[in-house]
Amino acid sequence: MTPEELQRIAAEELQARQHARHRIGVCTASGCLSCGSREVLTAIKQEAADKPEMNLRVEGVGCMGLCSRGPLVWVQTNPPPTETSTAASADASPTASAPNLPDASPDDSADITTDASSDRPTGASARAESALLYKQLTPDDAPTLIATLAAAPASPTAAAAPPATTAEQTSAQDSTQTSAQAPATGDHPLAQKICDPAMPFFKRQVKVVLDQFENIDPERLESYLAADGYLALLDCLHHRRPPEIIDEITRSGLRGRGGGGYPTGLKWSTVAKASAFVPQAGQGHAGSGRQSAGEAERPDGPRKYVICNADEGDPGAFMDRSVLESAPHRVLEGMAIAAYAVGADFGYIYVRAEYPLAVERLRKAIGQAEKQGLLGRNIGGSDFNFQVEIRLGAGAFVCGEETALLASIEGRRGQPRPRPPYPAEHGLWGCPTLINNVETFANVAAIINRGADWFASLGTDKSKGTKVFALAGKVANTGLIEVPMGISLTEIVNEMGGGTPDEAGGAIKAVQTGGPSGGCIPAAHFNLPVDYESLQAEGSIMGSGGMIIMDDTAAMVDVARFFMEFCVEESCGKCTPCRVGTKQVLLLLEKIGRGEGRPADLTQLEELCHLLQQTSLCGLGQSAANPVLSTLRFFRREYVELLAGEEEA
Amino acid sequence: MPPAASASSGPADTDQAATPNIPQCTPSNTPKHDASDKRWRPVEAAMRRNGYRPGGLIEALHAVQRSYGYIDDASMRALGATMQLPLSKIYGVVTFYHFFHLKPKGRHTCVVCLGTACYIKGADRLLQAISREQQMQPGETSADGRLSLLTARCVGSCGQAPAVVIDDLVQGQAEGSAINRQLARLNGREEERPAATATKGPPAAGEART
Amino acid sequence: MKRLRLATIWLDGCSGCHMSFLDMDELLLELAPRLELAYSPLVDRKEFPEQVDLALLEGAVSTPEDEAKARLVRARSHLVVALGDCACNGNLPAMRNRLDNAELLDLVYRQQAEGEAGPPTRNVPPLLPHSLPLHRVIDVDLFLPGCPPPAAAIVRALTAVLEGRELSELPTLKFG
Amino acid sequence: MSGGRVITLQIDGRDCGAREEQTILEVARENGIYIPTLCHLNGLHPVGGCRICLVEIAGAPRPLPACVTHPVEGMQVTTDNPELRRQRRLILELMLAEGNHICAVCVVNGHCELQELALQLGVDHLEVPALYPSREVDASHPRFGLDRNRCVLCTRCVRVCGEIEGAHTWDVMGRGLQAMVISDLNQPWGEAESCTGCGKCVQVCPTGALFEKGKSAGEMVKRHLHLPLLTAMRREEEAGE
Repeated sequence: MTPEELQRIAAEELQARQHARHRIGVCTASGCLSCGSREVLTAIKQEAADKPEMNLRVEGVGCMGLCSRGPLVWVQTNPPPTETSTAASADASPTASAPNLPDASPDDSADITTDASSDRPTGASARAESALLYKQLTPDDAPTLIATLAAAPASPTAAAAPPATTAEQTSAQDSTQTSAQAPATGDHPLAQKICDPAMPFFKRQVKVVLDQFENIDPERLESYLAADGYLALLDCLHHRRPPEIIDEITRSGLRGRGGGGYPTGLKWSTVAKASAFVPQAGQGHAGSGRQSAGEAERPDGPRKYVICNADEGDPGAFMDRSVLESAPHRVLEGMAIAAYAVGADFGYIYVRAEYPLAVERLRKAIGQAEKQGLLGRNIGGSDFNFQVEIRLGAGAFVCGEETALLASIEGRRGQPRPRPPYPAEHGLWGCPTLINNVETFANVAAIINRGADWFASLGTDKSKGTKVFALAGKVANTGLIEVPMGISLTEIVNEMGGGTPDEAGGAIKAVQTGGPSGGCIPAAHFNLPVDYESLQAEGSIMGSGGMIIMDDTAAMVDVARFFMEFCVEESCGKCTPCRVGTKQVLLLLEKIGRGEGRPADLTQLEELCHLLQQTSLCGLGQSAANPVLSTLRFFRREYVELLAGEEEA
Repeated sequence: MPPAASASSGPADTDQAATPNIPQCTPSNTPKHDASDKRWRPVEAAMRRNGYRPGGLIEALHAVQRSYGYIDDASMRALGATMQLPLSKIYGVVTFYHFFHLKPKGRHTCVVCLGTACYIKGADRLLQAISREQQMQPGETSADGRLSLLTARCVGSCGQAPAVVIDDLVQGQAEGSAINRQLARLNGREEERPAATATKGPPAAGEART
Repeated sequence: MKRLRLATIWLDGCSGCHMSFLDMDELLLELAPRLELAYSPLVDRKEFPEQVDLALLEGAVSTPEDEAKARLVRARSHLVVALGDCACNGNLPAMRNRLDNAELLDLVYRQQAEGEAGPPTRNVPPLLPHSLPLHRVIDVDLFLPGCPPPAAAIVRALTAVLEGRELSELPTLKFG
Repeated sequence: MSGGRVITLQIDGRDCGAREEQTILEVARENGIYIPTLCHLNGLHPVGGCRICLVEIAGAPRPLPACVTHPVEGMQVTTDNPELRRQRRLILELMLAEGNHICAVCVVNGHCELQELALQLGVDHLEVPALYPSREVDASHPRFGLDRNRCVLCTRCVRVCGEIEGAHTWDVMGRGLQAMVISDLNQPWGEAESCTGCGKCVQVCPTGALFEKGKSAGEMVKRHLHLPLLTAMRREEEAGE
C-alpha cells in the first residue's frame, strides 16, 4: 500500500462515518463483553436495520476505559453534510478545558465528546458536534436509545444531554459546551444511564496509547487507518533512515512500559548495532542429543528478531489486553517501525493464551495488514520485509521475564537464564532480539507522527509521556486510564477513581502497584508523583500498570501472603532461593497470620526477603519479596500486632 | 506444619498427581495420531508451519489441546517422533505450563479468577460457595465428567472483579448463588440434550466469546 | 576448681549419642574430676536438678513429654547442646513427618504388623504432629551433629566449655 | 573454543589472566582460588541454578554465579566475605529443608557433595523449617534407583544424559517446588525406553538421589572425573565429521 492509497482509504472511511446521521459505538473489548455488550451491539444493530431511514452507523469499537460501568455505548450525531467545515472550526475550542495539556495535543483531551473525533492532518473534518456516553446499557435499552435519536430535532445540539448536574459542572468549566448540553434532559428516557463527560475519570486523561480507541473498530483495518494508522510506518519507510528513527525514539525519552523502565531508544540502538546472526540450531537444545545435524531453526541466513511481550501476567493488570483488543494494528505498526529501525525482518507477539479475544483480533489484524502490504514483503512499496507471527503463552507468569519468554518461543520450559548476555545481543536462537512490551510499541507511531519533542513535553523529567493504568479493587471507577507521568496517586485514586465504591464506604488504605513484584503505598503517601523513580523510592515499582486499590478492610499481612502464594506457584524452580525461599517466606507469613509468629520470625522474614532479592536468578525471585518488604515498611504495626506473646520462659 | 505436598494446591497439581474422579478415555475420544484422524490435522499443520523444528513444540501442544481437550501420552509420543524431540523434554514442557492438561477436563468448565482484584473483592469466598454447592474441590472434575471447577491466576477482567469464566464466557461481578444457578442450568441443558459433546476451545481459557 | 555440673538427656533417639559419649574411653577419666554428672540416663536420678551448667540433649522432640522435658532442661541449664543429628535436624525420627500420625500408626501397627494389634494406647505418650529438631522448641547454644557425633567432638566441646572458650569457634561437624 | 581475547581481572585482589570465553569459576580454579559449587560439573554446560557459587563483582547490584559469568577486563571479583558466606549458607539451608536429607541412612553418606558443602559452609542445623516432602522413590530400574527426596534439582543427570550420552532420558517436569526429575513420559525408570543404562546420571548425581542398587549406607562412591574427557572426545568427533 502506498501512502496515497492509505490516505484514500482513510478518507473514504471518514466520509462514510460522516455520511451517517448518527454514529453509535459499542465497546467490544473484554470488559464490556463480560457484561453483555455483544448483545447490546446486536440489539442496536437490529434496531438500526429496522430503521434504515435513520441512516445510523453502528460499530463495535475499542475500550473506553470505564469498565465498571459497562457496557459502554456512545452516540454521536453528525451535522448535516454541508455544515461540516464550520462545525469543525467551531468545535476546536472545547478541549481547552482539558487539564494541563500541551498545545501540541489538543485532541488528547479525555473528554469523550472531543475524543471521539480528530483534527489530525488527515482528519478530513470528522469532528462531531456532540457525543453522549451511555453506561450499563442492556439490549432492552436499544429501542429507547434509537427512539431518542429519532425524536431529536435536526439540530445536533439538542440530540441529548447529560443530567442537569452535569450540565452545571460542564458549564462552569467550559462555556462553549453549554449550548450543546443545556436543554432540559430530565425527561430523557435514559438520563440515568448517561455518563458525565466532565467526570475526572475522563477529563484527566491524556491519551496517546489509548488514543481514539472509542473510534476504532478493532476488527477493521480501515477504521485504524482513519485514525492515522500506518501513517508513521510509511513515513519511516519512505522518508527516514533507521538511525533517525532510533534518534527520534531516544529523544522522546520513552522507557519500557513493561515495568523495568529501560530506555527504549537505547535498547533499539543496541539491537541495531548488533550484527545479525544465523539462528543456532543447537542453541538452547544443547540437551537434545537427538537433534540431527544441519537442522537450523530458520535456515535462511542471518537474522534479528523483534518480539512484542504481551504476556501480561500481573494479576490486576489488563492494559495490554485492552490495547490488543482495541487497536491491534497500533501494536503491529510499532513493531514494524522498530523492526525497520533495528534491521529485523521477523517478529513474534507472545500473548497469553488466557486472552483469546486479543489473539483472535491480532490474528485478524495481521491478516489484514499482510493483505494490504503493511506487513510481509516490500512493505508500503519499499524494500523492507517484516513478518509477524503470534506465539501463545501457556500459563506461566515467569514467561514475562524476557529470557524465559525466549525459551518459551523456542519451545522449551519457560525458565529464565542468567543475563548477560542480554537478548539485545544474544536472544532468540542466539540472534540479536528486541523485546518490548505492548504499551511501549503502542507509543511508537504517535512519537513518529507527532515528534519526540511533543512526547517529551508530556510527563516528568525522567519519565516522559503517559502511562496506562488498570484501576481495580475497592474503587468506584474501575477500568483503564491513561495519564501523564508524574500525576499524583491521589489524583488517580481519589479523583479519577472516585474513591471507594458506594456499597463499601470504607476509607482507602493503600494502593498496590506492580503486582507480585510491586509494593503497597499507603494512603498517607498518595501525593507521590507516579513515575519510575518515585515509585521505586517507595519500595514499589511502576510495573506494567496494575493498580489495586485497597480499603481499610484489607489486612496487609494477608495481602503480602496472597502475593507470596502467587510467587510460590509461579516460581519456575530453576534457582534455589526462589524455589524454596518463596515457600519459606509464605510459611512465615501464614504463621504470623495465624497469630503464632514470634519476634524472631520477623527478623527471619526480612533475612529471607533480602536473600530472595540478592540471590535469585531472575526478576521474579528478585522482586518476589517486594510486597512483603513494602508492607513491612508501611504497615509493620499490623505484623507486630499479630505476633504471639513473648517467648515463654 | 503439614507436609508440603499436602499443603500445596493449584490446578497443575491435580494433573500431575493422580486425581480421583477423572473419567477414563472412552473409545470415542481416544485420539489417533495420523491422517486418519481429522482432529490430528491441525496438529500436523502446526508442526509443518514451524518446519517440524523443536521451536514449534508449544504451538503443536496448543493444537493438540484444542483438538482433544487435553494432551495424552500418545499425542506426546507422536509429537516426539515427528519433531525428533525426547519424550522427557516434551513432558517437561507440558507440565511446566499450567494451561496444558494431561487429563480430560469436564464437558463444562467453571474457572474462578483468583487474581488480585478478584481476591480483594472476595474471590476466595466466591470459590468456597461454588465449591460447596458443586461438592467439588478446585481442580477437580465431577465424577460424571460434566463439570471441571478450575481456578485462574488472572483472566484480565479486573475491572469487573470478581470474575468467573463459564465455558469460555466471562461473567463479571460474579456472585456465588447466581453462578451456582447458572451451573445448575448448564447441567439441566445437558440432560435435555444428552448427545452434547465436549466444549470447543481451550478448556481453561478465559475470555468472552465473539 | 569448681566442677561443671553436666546433664545428659535422651529424647527421641537411639542412645547412640550417649554411646559415643561413653566412647571417650580413657579421656572420660581425665574429664571426670572436672565434671559432675548431675543428671543422665546413665545415672540413677529421677528429677532434673534445679540448675546445671551444661545439658547435652540427644534425640528429636517427638511427644509432648519430650517437649516438656526440653523446656524444663532449657529453663534449668546454663548451656544447652543439641547432641547428634536427631537433636540437630530431626534425622530418623523426622522421617515420619511426611505421613500424618494416623497414617503412620496404621502403617506400622496394622499394615506391617503381625495380627491386628493396632497402635499401643497405654503408657505411651501421644505423638506430636511432627518430630522436631531441638531448636524448633527451645534455644540451643551449640549443635553437635553426627550420627553419632564423634567422641572426640564431644570432648572438644566439653573442654571448650570447661576452659570458658567461645563455642562458636568450635569446628562444624558433619551430618550423618 | 580457545584463543579468545586475553584479559586481566582481579579475583580476591589477585591479578589473573583469562580468556574471555572462560568463566570466573574456571579462572578462579586455574589460580587456585576455591569457590564452592553444586550444580556445576566440569564437562557439562553450566546452568547457574543452585546459586552456591555466587561471587561479588564490583559495580554489580547483586552477586552473580561464577559458573556462568564471564570475565571482563578490569573486573574485580570477591569470592569470599561474610555476606557471601551468609548467603551461601542460607541457600544451602533452603536446599536441605526442601528434601529429606537423612545422611545417616543414605547410600552416599560420607561421599556426598551436599553433605560436604554443609560442613564447609558451617551448616549444622536449619534455621528454616524443613518441608518434609513425600516424593516417590523409583526402584524400577534393575541396576539403579532414584530417591527424589534426596534430589536438589541440580539437573546434572538431565544434562549428562542429553549432552554426553545423547539419550535425554531425564528431564524436569512441573515447576517450583513441584519440579522433579522424570524419565521419558514420567514413567518408571525401568520402563523408560530411551535409557541406555549407562549409569552416567548416577555417577554425576551430587547426592544420594541416584544410586546403584545393592549398596548400603556409606558405600556408594561417585566417579565423574572422566566427564571432561568425554566432552572433549565428543567435540573432537563432531569437528571431524
